[in-house]
Amino acid sequence: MSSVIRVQEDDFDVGAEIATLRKGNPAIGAVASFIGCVRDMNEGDSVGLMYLEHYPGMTERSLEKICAEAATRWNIFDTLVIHRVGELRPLDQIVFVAVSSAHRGDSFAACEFIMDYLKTQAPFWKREATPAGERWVEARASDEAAADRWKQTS
Amino acid sequence: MSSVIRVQEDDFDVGAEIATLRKGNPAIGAVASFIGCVRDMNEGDSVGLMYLEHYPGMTERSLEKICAEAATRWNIFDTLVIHRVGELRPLDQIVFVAVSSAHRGDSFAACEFIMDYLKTQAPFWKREATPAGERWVEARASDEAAADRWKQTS
Amino acid sequence: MTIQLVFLARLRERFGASRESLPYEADLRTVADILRVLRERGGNFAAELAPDRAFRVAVNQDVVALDHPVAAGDEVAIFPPVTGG
Amino acid sequence: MTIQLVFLARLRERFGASRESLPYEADLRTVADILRVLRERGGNFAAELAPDRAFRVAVNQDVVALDHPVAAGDEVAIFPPVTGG
Repeated sequence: MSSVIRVQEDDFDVGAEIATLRKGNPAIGAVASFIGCVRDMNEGDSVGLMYLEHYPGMTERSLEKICAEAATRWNIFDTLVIHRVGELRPLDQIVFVAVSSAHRGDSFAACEFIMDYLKTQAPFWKREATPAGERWVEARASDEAAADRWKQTS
Repeated sequence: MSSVIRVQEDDFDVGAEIATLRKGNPAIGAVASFIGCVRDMNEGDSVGLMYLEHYPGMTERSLEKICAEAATRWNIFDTLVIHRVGELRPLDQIVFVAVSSAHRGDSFAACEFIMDYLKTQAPFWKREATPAGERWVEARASDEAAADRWKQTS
Repeated sequence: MTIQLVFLARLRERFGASRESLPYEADLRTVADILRVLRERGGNFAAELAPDRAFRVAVNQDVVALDHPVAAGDEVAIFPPVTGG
Repeated sequence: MTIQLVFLARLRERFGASRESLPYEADLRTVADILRVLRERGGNFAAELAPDRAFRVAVNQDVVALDHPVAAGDEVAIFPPVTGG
């Protein structure tokens, strides 16, 4: 089990990242992954530019905790989380999560779990430029609801 | 909404396929994808070689129906399904499913739905070579159960 | 006036053929009738298509139930449960 | 003997600082005590940290509740609900 976390300004190559994640492990039967991209519209306004701020140190720490939690819940091999910071534009990749496992159910669930928790717990903030000026993106109740789905009753 | 289905002997480049799927559409905020790979073990036996047979015509038809059904259930843009046939070896990619959407919940659900239905409805069969000889892979009850999760009661 | 039979995967191997033209006759009304005719051949046909065996039938490339009608010109495929992905 | 305050995103802008060293005093026992001291400054501090506003507090990079203890040397970050991904 390896868990790689990267917070970076640079773009990333999804194909190369998945190849590295699989790194010749023939026990892997499934790789589920997710790419988040900058959209040119948000809340009905056109978005030309986006700036992503984070809390260095806590960011990596919170992502490591989320991935470790996923590894206790599902039978997975390796996880990779890449999150970009700094200036981004529509069509840019923002985030990438990939999870490998023997069987597909585990990697699907773990990948979605990591994204849902990342959205509500990892300290990133988006500021976006619209025709009406710059604004900080507001947190969405639907993201809280998505993360709440994974809460265990035990 | 576009739905691309490919059944082919050749390998595929996941990064290039995702780039084509996104093809400069700035309304896409999410791409969920899945890669299935040949494992070197199955049912406790080592697997050296695998042969994938399919039912040409019906294969494409069934995958198109599955993707069309996904598009009626979730708010998604485009779907891509690539499935390889012929001779494969451990570590080879077998199947790739990618789905784009504005928000992540739709692409995650649609991608897993397509995989679950593909596993139980698309006419592919695996024959694998083990030290004890060749054998046809048996269908798994867990795959039926995974597909049944999506049955609608309405 | 024939029905085109298609056998796939393990059934293709067991039946020793991937395709077969079955002369269409008036009593071949449903999928069940075709299975009856095949079982009457005995041997691997009777063994693999016994009612307790798991197999699927597609008519013109759609999986159907045993009471699905068949007509001259139809393509009727018989195959094991699928194992792709 | 200080507590290192960290302000992020919109709060960083509203408070006009990304970091601040708060002298540690004996009555700063919990996160709630720090918030009280900051609100007493009035202005944007009072407005943004009002009890009905949505913000989070992390002590040494773990999000905590208002009754979480603080000690000299701690890093206490205050920030809006997160919006990454």
